Order: sequence, then structure tokens, then C-alpha cells
Amino acid sequence: MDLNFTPEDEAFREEVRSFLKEKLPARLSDKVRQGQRLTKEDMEEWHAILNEQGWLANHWPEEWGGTGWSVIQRFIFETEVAMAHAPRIVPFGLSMLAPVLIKYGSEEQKKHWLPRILDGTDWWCQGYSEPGAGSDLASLKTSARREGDHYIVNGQKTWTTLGQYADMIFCLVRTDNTGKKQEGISFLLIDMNTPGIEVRPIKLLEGDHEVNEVFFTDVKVPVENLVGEENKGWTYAKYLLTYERTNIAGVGASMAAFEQLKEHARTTMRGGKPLTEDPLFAARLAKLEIELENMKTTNLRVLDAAGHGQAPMAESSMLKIRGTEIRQQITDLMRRAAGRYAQPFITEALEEGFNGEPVGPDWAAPTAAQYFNTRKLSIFGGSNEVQREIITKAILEL
Amino acid sequence: MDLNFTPEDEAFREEVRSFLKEKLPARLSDKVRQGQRLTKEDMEEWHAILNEQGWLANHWPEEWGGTGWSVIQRFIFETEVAMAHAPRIVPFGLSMLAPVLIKYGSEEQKKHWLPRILDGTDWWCQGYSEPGAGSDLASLKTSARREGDHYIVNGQKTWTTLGQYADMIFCLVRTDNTGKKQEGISFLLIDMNTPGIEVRPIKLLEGDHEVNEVFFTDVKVPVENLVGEENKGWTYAKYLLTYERTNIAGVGASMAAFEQLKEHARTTMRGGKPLTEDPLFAARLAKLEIELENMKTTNLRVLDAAGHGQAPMAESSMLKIRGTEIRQQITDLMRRAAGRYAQPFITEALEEGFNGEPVGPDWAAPTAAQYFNTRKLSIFGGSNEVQREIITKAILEL
Amino acid sequence: MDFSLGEDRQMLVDSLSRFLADNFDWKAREAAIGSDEGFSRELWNGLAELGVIGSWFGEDAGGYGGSAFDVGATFGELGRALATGPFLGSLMAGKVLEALGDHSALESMIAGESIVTFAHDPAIGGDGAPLGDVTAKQGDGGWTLTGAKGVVEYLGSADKAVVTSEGSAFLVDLSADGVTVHDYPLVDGGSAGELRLDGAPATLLGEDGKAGDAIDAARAMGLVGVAWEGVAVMDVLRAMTLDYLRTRKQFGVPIGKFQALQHRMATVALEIEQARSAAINAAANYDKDPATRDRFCSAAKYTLGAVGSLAAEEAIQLHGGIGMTWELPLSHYAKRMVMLGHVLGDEDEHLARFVELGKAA
Amino acid sequence: MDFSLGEDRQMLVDSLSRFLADNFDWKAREAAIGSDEGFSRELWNGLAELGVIGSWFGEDAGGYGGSAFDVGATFGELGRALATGPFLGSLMAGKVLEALGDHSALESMIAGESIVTFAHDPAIGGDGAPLGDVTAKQGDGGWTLTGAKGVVEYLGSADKAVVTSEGSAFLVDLSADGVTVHDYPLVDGGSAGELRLDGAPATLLGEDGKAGDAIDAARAMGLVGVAWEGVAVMDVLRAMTLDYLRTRKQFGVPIGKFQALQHRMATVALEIEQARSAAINAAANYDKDPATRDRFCSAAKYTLGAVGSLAAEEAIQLHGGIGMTWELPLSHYAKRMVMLGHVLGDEDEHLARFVELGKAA
Repeated sequence: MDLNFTPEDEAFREEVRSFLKEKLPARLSDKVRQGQRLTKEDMEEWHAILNEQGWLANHWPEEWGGTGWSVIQRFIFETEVAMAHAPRIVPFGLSMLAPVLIKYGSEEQKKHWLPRILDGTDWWCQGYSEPGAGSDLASLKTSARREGDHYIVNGQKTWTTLGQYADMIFCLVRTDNTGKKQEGISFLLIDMNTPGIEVRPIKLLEGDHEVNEVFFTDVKVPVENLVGEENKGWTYAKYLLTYERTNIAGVGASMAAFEQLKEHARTTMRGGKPLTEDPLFAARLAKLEIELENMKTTNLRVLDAAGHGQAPMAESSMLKIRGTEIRQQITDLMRRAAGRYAQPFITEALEEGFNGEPVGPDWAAPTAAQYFNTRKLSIFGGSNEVQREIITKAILEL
Repeated sequence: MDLNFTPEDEAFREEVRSFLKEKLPARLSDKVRQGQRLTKEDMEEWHAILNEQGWLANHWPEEWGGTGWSVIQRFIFETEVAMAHAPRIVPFGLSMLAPVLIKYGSEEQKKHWLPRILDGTDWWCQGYSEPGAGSDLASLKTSARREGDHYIVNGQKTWTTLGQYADMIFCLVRTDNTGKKQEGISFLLIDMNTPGIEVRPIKLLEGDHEVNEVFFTDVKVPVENLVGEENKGWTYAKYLLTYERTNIAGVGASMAAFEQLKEHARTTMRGGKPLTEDPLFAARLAKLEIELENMKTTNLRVLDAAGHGQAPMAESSMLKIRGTEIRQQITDLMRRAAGRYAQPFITEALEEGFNGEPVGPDWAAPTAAQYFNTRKLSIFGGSNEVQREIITKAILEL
Repeated sequence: MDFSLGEDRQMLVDSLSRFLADNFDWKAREAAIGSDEGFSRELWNGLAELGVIGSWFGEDAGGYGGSAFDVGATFGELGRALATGPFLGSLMAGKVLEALGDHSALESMIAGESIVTFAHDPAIGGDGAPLGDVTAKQGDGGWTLTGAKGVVEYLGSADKAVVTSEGSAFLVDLSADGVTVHDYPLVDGGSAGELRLDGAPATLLGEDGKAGDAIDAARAMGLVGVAWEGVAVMDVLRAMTLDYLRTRKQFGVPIGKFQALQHRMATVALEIEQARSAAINAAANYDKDPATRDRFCSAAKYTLGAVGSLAAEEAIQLHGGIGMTWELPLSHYAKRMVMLGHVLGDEDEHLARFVELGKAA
Repeated sequence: MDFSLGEDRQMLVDSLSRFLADNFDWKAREAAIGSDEGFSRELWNGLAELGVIGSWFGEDAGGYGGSAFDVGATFGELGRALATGPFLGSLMAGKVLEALGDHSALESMIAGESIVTFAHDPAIGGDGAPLGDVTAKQGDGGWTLTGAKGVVEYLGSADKAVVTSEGSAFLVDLSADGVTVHDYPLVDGGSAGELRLDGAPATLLGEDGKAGDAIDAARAMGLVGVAWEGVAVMDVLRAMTLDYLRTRKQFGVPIGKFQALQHRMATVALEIEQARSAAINAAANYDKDPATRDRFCSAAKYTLGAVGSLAAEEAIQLHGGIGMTWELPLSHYAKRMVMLGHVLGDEDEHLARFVELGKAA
């Protein structure tokens, strides 16, 4: 047994680090570190930098632009990128749609859409959830009726993350009502500029506009935008949901956030001592750090098993649950560390270049918002309850 | 709002205290305090003392020997008795069977059995659970077939607490197999000396013999030992299970145990300081103390509501869950406080008059056994899962 | 033993509850928290007229009650309606004024004519270290104060503040020279501010250095109010979540039929009852010796923090995405619940205080 | 990166596993824990013959391995079989002998010819205060030791003990004059004892006052062993509980169909994977600098304590009454699991140590 990375992996890590040092704009990493809001342009800028480096689509097959990295290399890459406070890469086109297209799309679809994902021509968003179809996704109702060489789409999607920026949406739609609910679903690619589409913002509890409702009224979609076969969409949808993600636990992001938390705890005074010297807070920190160290190794074990050909699908449910819990605990301790100063709601402080009068510790402003925002981690992307169901069936065999 | 006891209640408390000071044998309270095993004779001795005082059956109607105390007085009594480390009163005859007899029994049955419970002639045990009928009690299979003026009983009961001492057992038996499972159950009183009854000990994980299996092979039971009507036993069984118990939370016993825990923590050194100065242990203690203070008031609130005619049935499920959790946490902290010295398994130290060589802190010997033994609290008497089901239906209305 | 509120108090609570139902629906609340002041002056005046503010103080001081149960019961109603306003600051400032004998400022507050807030905790600087706390100097023209206080409730709306300094309490007119106010909205609605004093004139309350007991008692009363408010907020979270569980369907059944969710809600319900008991204990022990009072107040705040986060987080989780939205009142109750944990010391601080007070006992 | 045990180690583990399956079934275990010594000499000799004890030590010291993964992997198998015996004491005593150069005593231990236990922690008196720890005196006839050690593993069966005293380590022949042994059985099977020395002759290991590092390293290795043993015990608890959930029926269905129980088991399963990672981390960092080694060892012991209690308590609870019985092997695994929490410091002690070591870093 050997938990050390190989010299080759370590060399790779150095390569990633030099790249980040050289190419990640300080303006962007500062914003991420300070919890400021990223604009569409910020995200596109980083997307383009990675694409230029050829590392953007690292998990794709090499023929389409992948790098051929091992799962361990991808883990190293994702960890380093997160530790460097790079903006997150919007996953909808790159990591969700692309694997589906690569596996199930036609040659034409691959040739048309994949390069546009890489060069940023299309900003994709996801049309899965509906008001009545959350955990029970297969009960979705948005309909697509074939008329000539078009589908006519009617219905409503919701929780569409960053849909306000999107050029395209990939949608699960109902093309058949007669059989089992899973058997009448198709997978459609829809241009957001088609007449009949309306995007309405949903304001989240912490005040951000991150998700949307998308309404479809007689929206015409060319039949060539159907992925795979009609009524087989549920297979593709499940593939997308369980597509092996090396970073579902978000270890890198948690490591970066935890380091910040520790740093803040060291400088925050409570009762005349730094919070790190407060026995109860120190115990909270230590438990979290141990949990995170354990998670790191759990994640590597799962990746290692995947590398040896054991499918990590259900294990990734464990990673998702504990990974999101850890992330939530970090934002929870961050707000606790801010004490009274978690309360001020100074939204301007979340914008780049804010130079208003500071209130409390200079890192305190986003803490409450981040705590509330990260509640979503255990809800979206397959709620942690749904993940427990997967564990029950696939691992516990109950 | 006023959480103070009335002067009358306080006077009553003083009366109870003087009684305990005068009449509770130090030999018995010492054994209880030290966690030593009580013999049958120990329990009978205390039963007789209470009966002589006229306080034994305090919750019975006055005509049968009750005291007419208010629920608050009963709470005070139960708390004081526990705080004085009196032996527990075996509840099977006094608090479980008696209320059923008083409500559903015939005049003859009451006149015959109730005085014998008081004077200790009959030691009762409970025949409810069966190997295949635990949480799903109504699926019980022990059968009673009417033959002339007798029932012939066949089957098996289990988890029969202190059945090894019992003269009588009250049993749920199946008298009808045709309808719903709840509708063919009867409530029988059976003499343990009847031929065909065999009691086999079950050794619990901590090494004690507390519960038993009871086997019935063609056991003849006179029909006059049927309580109420044939096939109506489920009603009586449920009445017994939900019979309002002022002390289901065990607040008095927990208070007494918590005081001991705190005392031990004060004298136990860890890293050169008493455990009460260890920040993590002190936090565990404090959380538990707060939980217990909260529970005391929750219990009083439920009793107060009951006194005002609001039925506390489902609320008593809350009291049961949290009360047993608190009790378990106390034994948990007790074993933690004992540190390495929780490990020695010196069963002789649990017997009266043990004067072998001491090992570790003089209170440490029973801690592990008590921790393991109290696991039963969340299992027996309606598991805490069953209590959650009751809360779900009756309080949450889900 | 009596767990009823008593006739007079029940009447006040009932009329407060009716008043809030009639005058402070969700739209009104949205307008209030969207306003510059973060609360509704109309509501505040209405409450004053109703006698709510007066109910927090004794008759000697111009009030109509003043017991911990008066405070708890009214704060509970305000919590249930998720009302914003300078309740807590007024309560604590008023309690100091009441104890130290400046009844004229108090009477004007009770009448709703002026807002007096309570500035006790020091301000924290950008580096996490406290800025200079307020110090007092006695000169020819009377007392002047210099230093900073942080996160002072509704500072921007207040006319005056009771400012503490090393065991003394002062009344400061916030329009005076040497007073700088920087106010901002709060995450859960409402408003607070940073107070900077630079030789600001002040009136000493009571005797110099002798206000410690009054300040402690005022903060303890603040904890009683917060504890009762918190339990009321939990009650609403619970009711809304149960309602959602009964009506939201997935997989063809109401999600409240899923046992895993049922058992979690049973735990939440049970914890809320414990928090309610803790709040009652805090009020019931308020008039005992200070160590006992503070122990029960800390027990209540610790319980509130622990149970409150659980109740808020479970409420959001069991609602799923919809529980994350600004549009749903639930999310605002959840925010209030969590933010109450940050008011007057968090659960860790109060657990540690409970331990310390236990050692002294 | 490689999470396999490696070929040689896997072979040892496989043969150990087979050996235990063939020679140590539940009946054999019952006989072992029912015996005066609390373990089976036959088993012990068999393990020695198999090379298990030798696998804990390096070739220089007469062993066949000696890495933390060797220790972890073999302790895991012993844990899975719930074997009792002087494993931990031998491991730690042996590690001190190995480091300080008394290889003859070690070789006799590896060969199964003598049992050497490890006496480090002081004895505690009836009043909760430590009895006098062992002090050493150098006289004409060599070193003598006086003082007491408590809960020394399998003291009654041991021939010798490595006894620590103020940074020094000594080898003591337990049949010598001045040695008093009071031994007793343990709650989870096995045996331990109180050691009293009154001028007992002893051989200094290494140099006077220079054994601290070796003692620390030996205890760290003990923690690795305990961590791996604990995870194996959890695995058995989990497997037995899942099996019970699949077969036990109530209300007409296997109780494993109840969602509330499913979700609880999912949590247990997830926690066990975290504990496994913690045990791996402890072994993987064993050869790093002492501060890193100890941090990961403490992290593992903290995790073991927290997860172990959960796994044991849930296993009993989900079994219901039957889980409370001596007859069911499950209850013995649960007891072992909880009692492992008491070995070499509990979760609180290791959490505090993790914090302290973090400050130094």
C-alpha cells in the first residue's frame, strides 16, 4: 500500500501549478477567494484560458480534445485548480452534455456541438427538473410533439442554473405518455433564442440570482436536435447523472475553503484569544479537518478502484453525501467564526472593487450568504436523500 | 406561568424525604448507588416498606389502595425516590397489570389479585413479546384453545424480565386466527407453576441474567383467568402500553445518575486535571445537564397538560425517546469517565459486600456493564423507532 | 406549577397576535424589510400603542408588566410574525434605564416617541481584532465617550443609545457631535450599525462603575426574549414543513409518507419541545440569583443555537429547492432562525459560560 | 498510489484468514474467553508459527516485515475473527525491544516461546487519582523499579514486561521478587492486570532517559493496529446487521425495507468508509516525522472512537432485543468495538492531541 503519488504524478502536479501561477489571473482568484460574485465574462475568461492550454476537456476522449490523463491526474488537476481559487468551470456543456453526446450522439452532433463547447460559442444549461418532478425526475411533463421535421415543445423547467446566460439548453421531454413513465422520455437540444422560450429568474434565499425557471410555449425544435433515439432519453439522462466524476466530493474546493477557515479562525479573537485557542471551536475545526483528511483518502480509494475497472457508481453517492456535508460544515463554521459580523447584509461587498467602509473582519461579509447558498449542495444534483436510496440498493442491497 | 411547586407540594416533598430518610434501608440505597446487583429479596423488602407506608400503589384509585395524589405529587414522589437511590419497584404487577385489571377486570379478579400485588404474594411478569413478534406485537402466535372451563396454552414468550422470580405471568395469547391479527388476541393470567411452563434464562451481553424465554406446552389455564372479553385483548394490551406514566422519561433516575457522574468527573484526573476541567468532557457534561434540565420541564409540561385534561399519550412517546437517550448518554459518559478502567470485568464487585482488591476508581467496575445494559432502554418497552411512528401519526399527522 | 400565561398576559398576547395578523401580513413584512430602516414605523407605533413595549417594564418605570414571561410571550408573537424592528435593543436599553432610574427616556420610548438602542459589544476591525472599546471621561461639561461599538441594533433609526463602558452605562444622544453612525441592512431583514464615538457627550446612568449588574440583567432579559422568539420561529418552520410534507407529492405519494423523513421530523419536533422548555426555564429563573439566572439563560441560548440550526436546515432540506427561494416565506424564517444564533453570543459561547457558571456554583 | 496490500502481505493475510477460519470458530473463541487466561495458547502458538508476530518486526530484529501496513493488515484479520490474545501488548513491547536493541527477548517472543507485555500507563487508585508511577533506581545489583502500572494487557499470562519510567524503558521478569500481579478478565474478553513493583529487578533497554522516541513510536504503532482492528470489527458489525435486516421480518416485510432504517445504515456504511480511510492514513504516515505520524494516528483513533460507538450502537439497536444477548456473536463484536475506544486513549483525548499537534505544526 502506498498513498504517495508517483514521481510522474508529482511532476504533473508541478506542471499544473506552474500553469496556474502563470495563467490564472490574480483578479479572478482574488474574487473567488473573497467570495465575490463572478460575472459571465469572468467565467468565460477562465474557460478560454483552459481551452487554450488544451486542458479544458481533460476527461473527454482524446479524439475530441481530451488529454488522456489518468483518474489520479484528473484528481490532482481538479484539486490544484480549486486550491488556487480558480473560478469553477460551468459543467453543463463540458461535463454533463458532452459525455452524453460522445456516447449517444450522432457523428454530426458531435462534430457540430463539441467544438462549440470548447470554444465557448454555446453556453449550455440543463433542462431536467420541473416543478412537479424533482427527486421523482421521471414524472416530468414537458412535452415534445413531432410535427414534420420539428418537435413542438410545451412545458416548464426549473432550477435552471445560470440559464440567464445560456445559448442552449439540453432538455428531457416527454414524447410518449402511454407506457411506464421512464419509457416516454427523449433528450432534446434546444436553442434558447427560439421563439416561445421565456426565462424567469428565481431569487435564492441569500439574495443571489443563480437559478431560473424556463417556460416553453410551442417551441419549434428541429428533429436533428434529438439525441439518440426517441423515448430512450431516460437511459441518457441516467448516464449523465451517474457519469463518473472524479471530483464529486469536491475535495479540492473543500481543502481550499478549509485553509481559509483556519486562517480566519487564527486571527479572530474571542474572549481575548484567537478562535483556534477556543476549545469548542478548535474541536469543531479539528473534527472537520479529520473528516476532510479521511474524505481525501476515501476519494482516492474510489478513484483507484475505478482505475482498476471496478465501477464506482454507488460509491460516488457516498462521496457526494459526505463531500457536500463537509462543504456545508465549512461554510457553517465560517459563519460561526464571523460571530455577530455574519449578520450584516452588505451585497456591494460581494462585487469586484468594493471599497465601501469595511464592517467587521474583512472576510466576514459573504459568510452568511455562502452558508445559506451551500444548503443547495445537499438538494441539487440528486438530493442526499436520493443518494441514500442509491446506497441502500446498490451497496447495502436492502 | 410559574414553575415553582406550591407550598403544599413542597410540604409533600418534605414528607417524602423524611420517609425516605427514615425508612429506606442504607444497605439498599448503597447497593443501588454502587451499581450492585439487587436480589429478589432486596426488591421485595422495599416493596413491603412502601406498602406499609400506603404509598406503593399511589397511582391506583383510592378504593383499591391509591393515595389520590395529583400527577405533580406523583412526579415529586418518583423523583425523590429515585434521587434517594431507592431500588426500583418492579412494575409488572403494580403499574402494568393493575391498571388493566382495574379498568377491564371483573370484580372477583380485582378483589383477588390487587391485594396480592400489594402484599407481594404474587410476583408478576409480562408475556407480550415473542421471537417473531417484537415491534409487530400483534403478530403474536402463542395460542390458547378453549377446552371446557380451561384454556390450553401453547407457544413461546421472550424478553420476560425477571421471569425467573415470577409467580404469575399476564399473557397475550391468540384465541382466534380468522380475522385481522389484532382481533384474535386475548389477555390471560397464568400461574407460573402450572405444568408445561418452562423458563429459560437469556444472558444479556453484559453478562446479567435479567430476561428469559418462557415456553408453554399444553398449559391449562382456568377460564376465570381471562381478563375482559375473549378476542378483545389487543384493546387492553394497548391500554397497558400507553397507560399514562408520570415517569416514563425517568427524570428522577437520570438526575440521580447525573449527580453521580458529575461527582466522579470531579475526582477523576485526566492529564493532571479533573475531568470537569477537560474542555471536551466538560462540554459533554454541560450538554447533558442542559438536556436534562430541559427534559425536566418538558415532563412537567406534559403532566400539567394531562392534569388539565389533555391526553398526553403521544407526548409520552417524546418523553420516552428523549428520556431513554438521556439515560443512555449518562451511562455513556460514565464509561468514558472511567477511561481504561471501564474495561475490567470484575463481576464479583457487583455483589453486596465485595471486598476484593480494588481495581481503578472505586465506582468504575459497573460502568461498562451499565452502558451496555442501558442499550435496552431504546429497544424494550416499545422501541424508539416505534415511538417515532406514534409521533409521526399522532403529533405530526403525516 | 402553572404553565399557562395567566389571564392578563394571555389577553395582551391575543391582542398582539390579532394586531399582527391584521396589520403585518407577508406583503407588509416585505415592504418593511425592503425599506431603508428595515422595519415599519407604523408597526412600531402600533405596538407602542398596544402597550407591547410597555409590557416589558414595571409600573414604577411607566410600564405595565416587566416580568420575564411578559417579555418572552410578546417576543414569541413577534417571532411568529417574523416582525423586524428595534425590539431587542429597546428591551435591553430600557431595562438598563429602568434599573438605573432614567425613567423619562424610558417613558418616551414606551410611548413610541423615541427609539433607544443598546450599544454594548465592541466593534471588530478588518483584521479580526477588536477596535478600541468605548472609554468615558468626566470633564467640566460632563461625561464624554470615545471608542467604537459594533453591530448595534437599528442604530440608523435610533434617537439615543444606552452605551456601556467598563461597568458604567451612559445615555447618548445620537444626533450629538462626535457621534458617527454607519448602518447597514441585516441578512435576515432589519438593520444594525457600527457606532463610533469621538468625545461624544453622554449622560451617566446611575453611579459610575456601578452599572454592571443592570447591564448583566438587561442582557439576560435580552436572552429570554431571543429564546422565546426563536422557539416561535421554530414552530413556524415546523408547521410549514409539515404542511409541505403533507401536500408535496413525488413518486405518487405525499413525501410525508416517506419514513426516513417522518423520523427526521419526529426528531425535529422533539428537539423543539426541548427548546421550548429551555426558553421557559430561562424566564422562570430570571428572578433568582444572577448565577442561576445566567445559567438558565445560557442553557436556553445554547439550546436555541443547536436546535435552531437543526430546525432551519431540516426545514430547507425537506422542502428541497423551493426551500432555497427568497419567494417562499419559509426561507426567511430559516434565515432568522440561524441569525438568532449570532445574537448575544452563539451556542459555543453559552455552553462555555454554562460550564464556567457551574464551576462557581 | 496503490491501495492493494501488495503480494507478500496479501499472502500472509490470506493464510492468516484461512488459519483463523480453520482453527478459531465461534466455539473456540467462547472457550478462549471462558478460560483463565482469556485467550487460547494454541491459537497464539499457531499465529507465531504462521509468522504473524514476526510480521510486526523488521528482519534485523528477527522478524519478517515490520511496516505499519503489516501491522494493520494482520490486526485487521485478528479483529475480523474477534481473536483475543496478547497482540497489542506484544506489538508495543516488541517495538520498544526492536528499537532499543534487545533482540533476544524479541526473538523468543516472535517464536511464541514467551509473552512480553507492555506496561506504560500508570495505575489509578480508588479515589480516581493516579497511584505512584514507576520510578527507577540504579544500585550495585543493577536497576530496580518501584511503582504501579494499570490495565496492563494479559499481565497474568506474560513472562516479561517492558515497563516505562520517565523516558526510560526496562525489561522486567515478572517472576522476579518485588513483582505483584493482580489480573482480571475484561469486558470484551481477554485479560489484563494491575502491576505493582517494589524494588523489582529490571534491565535497562537502550540508554537511561533516551527511550522516549521508541516508546512514542511503539504507541503509535499500537494505534495503527487498533485502528485497523476496529475497522475490521465494524465491517463485521455492518455485515451482520445487513444480514439481519434482510432476513428479520416484521409487519410482513424484511425490516430492511423500512426506509428510516435504510438511511441510518447508509450513514453507518459511509462512516465506516471514512474510518477505513483514517486507518489507512495512520499507516501511510507512520514513517513520516513524529508530529505527522502522531497527528494521523490521533485522527484515526478519534475517528475510530466516534464511528465505532455509532456502528456498535446502531448494530444493537437495529437488531433489537436479540442484539442485547450474549448468545449472539454480534453483541461481542459490539462490546469489542466500544471497548477499543478505551484502549490507548479515547476519542476526546485524541481529538485534543490532534489540536495540540496542529498548533505545533
